[in-house]
Amino acid sequence: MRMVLAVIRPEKLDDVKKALEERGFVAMTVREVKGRGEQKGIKLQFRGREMEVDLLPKMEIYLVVSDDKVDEVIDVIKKSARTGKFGDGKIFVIPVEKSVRIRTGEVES
Amino acid sequence: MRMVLAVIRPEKLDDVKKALEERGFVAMTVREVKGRGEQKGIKLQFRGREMEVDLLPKMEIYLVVSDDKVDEVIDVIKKSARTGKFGDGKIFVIPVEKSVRIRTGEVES
Amino acid sequence: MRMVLAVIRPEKLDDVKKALEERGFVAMTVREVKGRGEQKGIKLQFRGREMEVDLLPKMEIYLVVSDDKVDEVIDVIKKSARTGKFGDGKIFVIPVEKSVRIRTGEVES
Amino acid sequence: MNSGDTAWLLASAALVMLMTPGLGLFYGGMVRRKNVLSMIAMSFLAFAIVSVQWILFGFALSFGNDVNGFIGFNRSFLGLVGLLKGSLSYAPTVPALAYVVFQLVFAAITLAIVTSAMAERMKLSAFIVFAILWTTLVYDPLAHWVWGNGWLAKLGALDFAGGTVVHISSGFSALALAFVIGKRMGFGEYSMEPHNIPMTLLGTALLWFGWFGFNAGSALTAGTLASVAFVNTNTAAAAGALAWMFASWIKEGKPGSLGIASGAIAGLVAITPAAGFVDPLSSIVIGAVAGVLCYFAMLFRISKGIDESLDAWAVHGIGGLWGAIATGIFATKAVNDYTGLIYGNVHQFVVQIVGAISAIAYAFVVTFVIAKILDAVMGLRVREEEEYVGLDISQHGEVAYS
Amino acid sequence: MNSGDTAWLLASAALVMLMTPGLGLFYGGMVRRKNVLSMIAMSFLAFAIVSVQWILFGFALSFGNDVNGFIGFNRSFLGLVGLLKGSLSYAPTVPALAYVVFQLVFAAITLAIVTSAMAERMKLSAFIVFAILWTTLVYDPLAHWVWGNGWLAKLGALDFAGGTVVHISSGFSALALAFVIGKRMGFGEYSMEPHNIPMTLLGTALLWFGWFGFNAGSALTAGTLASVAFVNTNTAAAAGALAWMFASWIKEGKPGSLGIASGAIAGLVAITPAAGFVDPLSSIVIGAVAGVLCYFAMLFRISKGIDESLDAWAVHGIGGLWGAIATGIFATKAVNDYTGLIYGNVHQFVVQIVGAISAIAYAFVVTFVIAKILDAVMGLRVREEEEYVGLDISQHGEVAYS
Amino acid sequence: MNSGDTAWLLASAALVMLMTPGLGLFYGGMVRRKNVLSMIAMSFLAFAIVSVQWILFGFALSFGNDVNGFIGFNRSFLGLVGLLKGSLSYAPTVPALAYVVFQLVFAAITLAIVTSAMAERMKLSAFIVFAILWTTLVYDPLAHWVWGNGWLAKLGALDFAGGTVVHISSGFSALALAFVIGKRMGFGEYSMEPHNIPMTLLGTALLWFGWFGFNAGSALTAGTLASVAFVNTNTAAAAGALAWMFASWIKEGKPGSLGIASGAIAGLVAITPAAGFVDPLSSIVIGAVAGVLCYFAMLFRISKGIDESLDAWAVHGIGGLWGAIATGIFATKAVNDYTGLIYGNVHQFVVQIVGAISAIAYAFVVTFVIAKILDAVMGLRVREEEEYVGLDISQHGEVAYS
Ligand SMILES: Nc1ncnc2c1ncn2[C@@H]1O[C@H](COP(=O)(O)OP(=O)(O)O)[C@@H](O)[C@H]1O
Ligand SMILES: Nc1ncnc2c1ncn2[C@@H]1O[C@H](COP(=O)(O)OP(=O)(O)O)[C@@H](O)[C@H]1O
Ligand SMILES: Nc1ncnc2c1ncn2[C@@H]1O[C@H](COP(=O)(O)OP(=O)(O)O)[C@@H](O)[C@H]1O
Repeated sequence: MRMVLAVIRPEKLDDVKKALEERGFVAMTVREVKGRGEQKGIKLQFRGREMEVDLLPKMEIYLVVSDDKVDEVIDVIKKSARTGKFGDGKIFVIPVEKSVRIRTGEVES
Repeated sequence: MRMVLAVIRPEKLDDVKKALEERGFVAMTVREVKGRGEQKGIKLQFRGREMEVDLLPKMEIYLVVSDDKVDEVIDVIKKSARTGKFGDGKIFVIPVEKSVRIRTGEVES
Repeated sequence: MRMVLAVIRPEKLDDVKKALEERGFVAMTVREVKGRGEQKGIKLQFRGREMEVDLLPKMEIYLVVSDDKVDEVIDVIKKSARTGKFGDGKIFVIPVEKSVRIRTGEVES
Repeated sequence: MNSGDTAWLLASAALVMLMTPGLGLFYGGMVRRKNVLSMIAMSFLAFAIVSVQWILFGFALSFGNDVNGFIGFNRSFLGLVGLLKGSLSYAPTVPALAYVVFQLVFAAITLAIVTSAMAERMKLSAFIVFAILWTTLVYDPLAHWVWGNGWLAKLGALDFAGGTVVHISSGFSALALAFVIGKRMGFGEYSMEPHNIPMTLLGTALLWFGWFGFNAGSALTAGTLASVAFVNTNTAAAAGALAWMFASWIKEGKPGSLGIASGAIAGLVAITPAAGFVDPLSSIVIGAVAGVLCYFAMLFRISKGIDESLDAWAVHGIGGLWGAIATGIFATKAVNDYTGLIYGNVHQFVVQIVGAISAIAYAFVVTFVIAKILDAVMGLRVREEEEYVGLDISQHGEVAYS
Repeated sequence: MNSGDTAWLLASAALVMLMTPGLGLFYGGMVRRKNVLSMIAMSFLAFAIVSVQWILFGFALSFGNDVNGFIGFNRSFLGLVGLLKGSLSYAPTVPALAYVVFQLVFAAITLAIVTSAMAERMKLSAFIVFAILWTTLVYDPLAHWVWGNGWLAKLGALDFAGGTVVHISSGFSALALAFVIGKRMGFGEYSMEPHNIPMTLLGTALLWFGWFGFNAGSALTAGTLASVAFVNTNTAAAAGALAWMFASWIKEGKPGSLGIASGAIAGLVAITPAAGFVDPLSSIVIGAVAGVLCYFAMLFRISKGIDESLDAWAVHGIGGLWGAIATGIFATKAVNDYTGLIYGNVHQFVVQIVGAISAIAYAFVVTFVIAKILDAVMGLRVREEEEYVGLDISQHGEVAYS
Repeated sequence: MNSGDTAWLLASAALVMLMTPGLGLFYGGMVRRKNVLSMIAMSFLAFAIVSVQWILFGFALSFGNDVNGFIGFNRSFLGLVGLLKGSLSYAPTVPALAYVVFQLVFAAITLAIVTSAMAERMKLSAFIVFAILWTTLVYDPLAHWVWGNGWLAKLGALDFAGGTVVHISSGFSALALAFVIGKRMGFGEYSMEPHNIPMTLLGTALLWFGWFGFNAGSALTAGTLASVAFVNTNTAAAAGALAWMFASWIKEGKPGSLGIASGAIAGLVAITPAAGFVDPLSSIVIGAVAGVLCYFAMLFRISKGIDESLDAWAVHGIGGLWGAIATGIFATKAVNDYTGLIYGNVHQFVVQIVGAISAIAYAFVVTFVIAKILDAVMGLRVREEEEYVGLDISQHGEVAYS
């Protein structure tokens, strides 16, 4: 099993969700994060003190899927999250050893 | 070492925390997420536009523990987070190579 | 590739960010979490019911970097996040198999 | 007609109007994130529904000519058609409509207080039907009894600004409703922490602010009586806040900001019936006792496992009861024409208790019956899954914060 | 001079002042998290800019001696130097400055309403310049036409508290601006959910509260007329809230709390021109029709893909238009000296329509021209990256929540 | 007795009351998430504590018969027992209690302003003791000096609504306290960003709204003087907001919404002593200068590494000082009976400076001493771990948002 973890534009969440759904990937977990990629951020001043608020709001979304689905999920996210501009985000693949469904105790690995 | 990552009902956090504590698992990190499992969500309308707000609030909790504790932690969470209804959540186990305590610089692996 | 995941004091985020930046580590993702380490928390009362609010606000920060950078990143975080008191936080290293840049489709592994 | 009195009464009506959404915020901050819109919306709807009901026939029922001491009626009051010009004997120095709308905002907030017992589980449609029935069958008669020359007025019961009509009635109605609707899923099993305490504190501020209109406006003139009521209101609120704070500090080790807020509300509730009858020093006592009493009432409710979720009963019901009795204790000729127990007037003291108990019994029983019937006919509660996902999504199709 | 009238007018001015930041919160809750400060700041700035403009010359242009029916002018009104003592014929029982500041707060909120069309994309510097031009070239003339003895006043158009001057003008100006400034990036492609609905509901509460000053204050005296206007205001708001709720319940399956709030605002807008001319039963009709009408106007706007983002046009423009017409339908001698269509007065009905259409045309065209010129000269919109990171960071260098 | 004046004074008292929780929100939005409840609670407690103190003996000390120019005393004022009927010479057209409560709300907010220097580190118990001592030993004497026929009143110092009594005293007291209590852990090392700027903007709105009661209410009558004060108040606030915005725009490249808000407060502070003595054009100058001056005072404070955390000193202290002086510059017979420097009245100018400096010295020194003693006796600060976890948990056992 793998966790496909993507950091995307918040505005694209709906599109990504819908695209994943259409391919049968319903289960997922989502949260708000802040981040930046390679390009540097934006300067910001507050009450006389300068600071960097270059971390911009992003959405993190992860799906734990079986190994043979990883490429498909990546593909779907890549297509649905893309605008072609800086800030489109990244996808990371992390190994997962085991997954347990709490309700039933069912274990997958 | 392993990271045991569980997505549970927000209302169950207190129970899970207490159950873990009783078994000596004090260290943990928690955050609010939204998610959905296999079952589909709920439709929602706003100001004339339909949208899906099928992602429901969940709590994510993770503990990094030594390999021999993984099953015990899973067991504790499974029992304390369970209501038997849809939405009870999932537990994932992710390998961790190393852990460093910032205060002391102490490394575990 | 590895994900270096650190849970630090919220107040130290700026320092850590700046220190990483100076060494060329610009890309990162950050989010608010709550957590506790080994030491036990603080008791809290509300409207006649006692409860534990021992989870304190923390910042989680993660960077996905190539394997040869892991130690450097750990080192930078360790130094810049340290105050020497309880609550300084922890760093975890998690294997990442693959990373995809959504804008370009570029894959690293 | 007096322009100063009119200015004050209109300003007061506006102040009291703000209390209803203020209460929505006060309550909304105390529920979980998934139910905050539902909570605030019920306050808005309480206000909107009563606003229309009052115009159409509510005012006629409460303030029309007395029918057997129980209810009022006056054809020309329906739709306010006969009230566009002139004054009413209730408030001879201001236009009739100013009096009508001042009374309207009282009726509205009373219903809103009852939503405490509906928190996080009431079906929106059931709430709407309940709202119309409750304001017509519970509030309007009670307002008539006390303020519309009904039987309690004739008996001599004092209620300056609504301790009985507003607070006892809403508080004990909330209790009755809580018994019928039942506990929230998970109540007593896991903690249901307030999701946004600053929101509750903002609500408290708006309530305290609006309460000056509530109590000092009830003088119906801008003069000495309004000024006394104003000072008493503020004093009791302050004393209540401090008393609850110290009580919870002693008992729980720490004084929550929610306790300070709840104590202020308790003091405000308790001074409401007394504001135009007692002096400022008595107000300190009335407020401070209210703070401690309501705090223990809340602890009692929790210990009994009753899910009257946001403590309308403990704060408004018990606070209002104490205020009604306290009026019979502390009323003084130095302020108004009445005296209380400490000046040897046992009669007033007894009358106050009779009034309070009648209101408690009437409000509790009628609310209980209304709720039971509604529950049978259409169901009071949302379905279990709806409660689980929260009422914001299930009743309103919305998410509060994103 | 009458102290009661003065007390009421000053209190009303304070109430109306609160509406502008209230609108900022109302709007601010509906935008995305990254633009909330920008949205609220525009309301504050609208208020600040108009406050200074009005003192210096705005009042002179609106309420100075009539010049050809189109604009006013009066040297001694500049800087208010000639108004420190005495009264004006507009409001003979109150000090001149009380009248000046009461009118000032109207001018300010009108501009603030227009910011609906600027949401999440307007450059701060362009907004400031727009603000000065718009209030001088659009608001001041319109206020003069209707309230400053201008041509519409002479024609006999009725506008009790600003249905035409405030709501039609701002609503249709917002529409014009929306066409010039263009859609937000991603509008229609992905959802832009309101980030904080409780904030919007708080804004609604403050607007409703302040509106009592807006409408009942417009009586300029504290008496029967103010009381009627007060009751009508509240009634229409309640009816509007309920009507929009039921309409959206039927059409969408669920009634959002935002719909309840928007319906209340729609009712308030529609009753504004009518508040001192109609009776409470008519107010129910006026409010309820406004609730349904504005709801469908909003759906229409969305279906056309027009990004008049926060619905100033649908709610204020269309609601104001309906209110202006409704005044010509329901005006009754039972309340004031005028009658409407239902009493056979076709003339008033026609005059109302003429007034409304003139205001629509004037506001739309002049705003369109101002916006086009500004866009050419300095650019109305922020750069694409700035829009992406949000206006809070890009225009103000701030993050709302941390 | 005049009902219009009474209506206005009561309405004003309610408006000013709202300022204290408004200030709590203003401050609360600027602290970190873990201290927001503590910050708001201190404002509530300041209000509650002073409310009781004022009733019991505070009013007697401030407005009782003059004792050596320094303090007042009047037995019959204790507990307000002798004030239930009749008027006071301070405000002959309104009931005595209306005057008492109007003054009460001033005393309360003054203390609340001082909490700026306690932000995120003051022990709750120490705050309560400080509150009682400070209001009794600093506020009451100063109020007596200026408004209670004390020595500054006899000298002829002008302070229309409290530039000296309220703002100078609280601002410089905050500075003294900041020196004694010391910096927050981590101040200057890492950034402490405001956790909720919309909350601060809401607070600003409530302050601006309430300030109409503060300044225009201080006319104590509803007439021309109140109207002038109302207009001046609004004008200076607007000018202050714009001036701070432009100053920070030039200096920092971007104008924060917090700057707009702070500028409005600075303008409001500065016009406070002058509101009933100057004309609207002077108010523009007074407000604009205040906006720039207080902005630079804030930068100066930061550059010196002084943790007077929420800028009571920079905004209220320096703004109040400028306002006191400006009153001596711009006072004009066109508005009231006094003239200032620009009309050749050097004496008034000098008197204003003497008054301001006396207040600064008195407030600073006495506060410093109180704070030092308290620190020695019971400790002003929470423990280091308590500061780390935040005062909401450590002092109140609560978490603001969940
Ligand atoms: N190496 C990384 N480690 C952690 N997070 C990253 C990394 N690279 C990107 N991210 C996350 O992904 C988000 C989008 O990345 P970004 O660089 O903006 O995309 P793009 O490379 O297409 O411009 C960032 O805001 C950050 O949260
Ligand atoms: N495959 C998955 N990948 C990512 N998150 C998941 C996955 N399955 C479940 N989750 C998370 O767990 C939560 C609970 O899962 P759910 O399916 O509701 O439990 P159950 O299967 O017992 O009904 C979901 O809301 C989601 O956040
Ligand atoms: N074993 C663990 N699993 C998950 N999270 C942890 C673990 N240990 C620490 N953390 C996270 O790191 C944070 C800081 O740890 P802490 O123990 O306070 O640091 P220190 O050990 O230096 O006192 C905690 O609040 C928690 O969020």
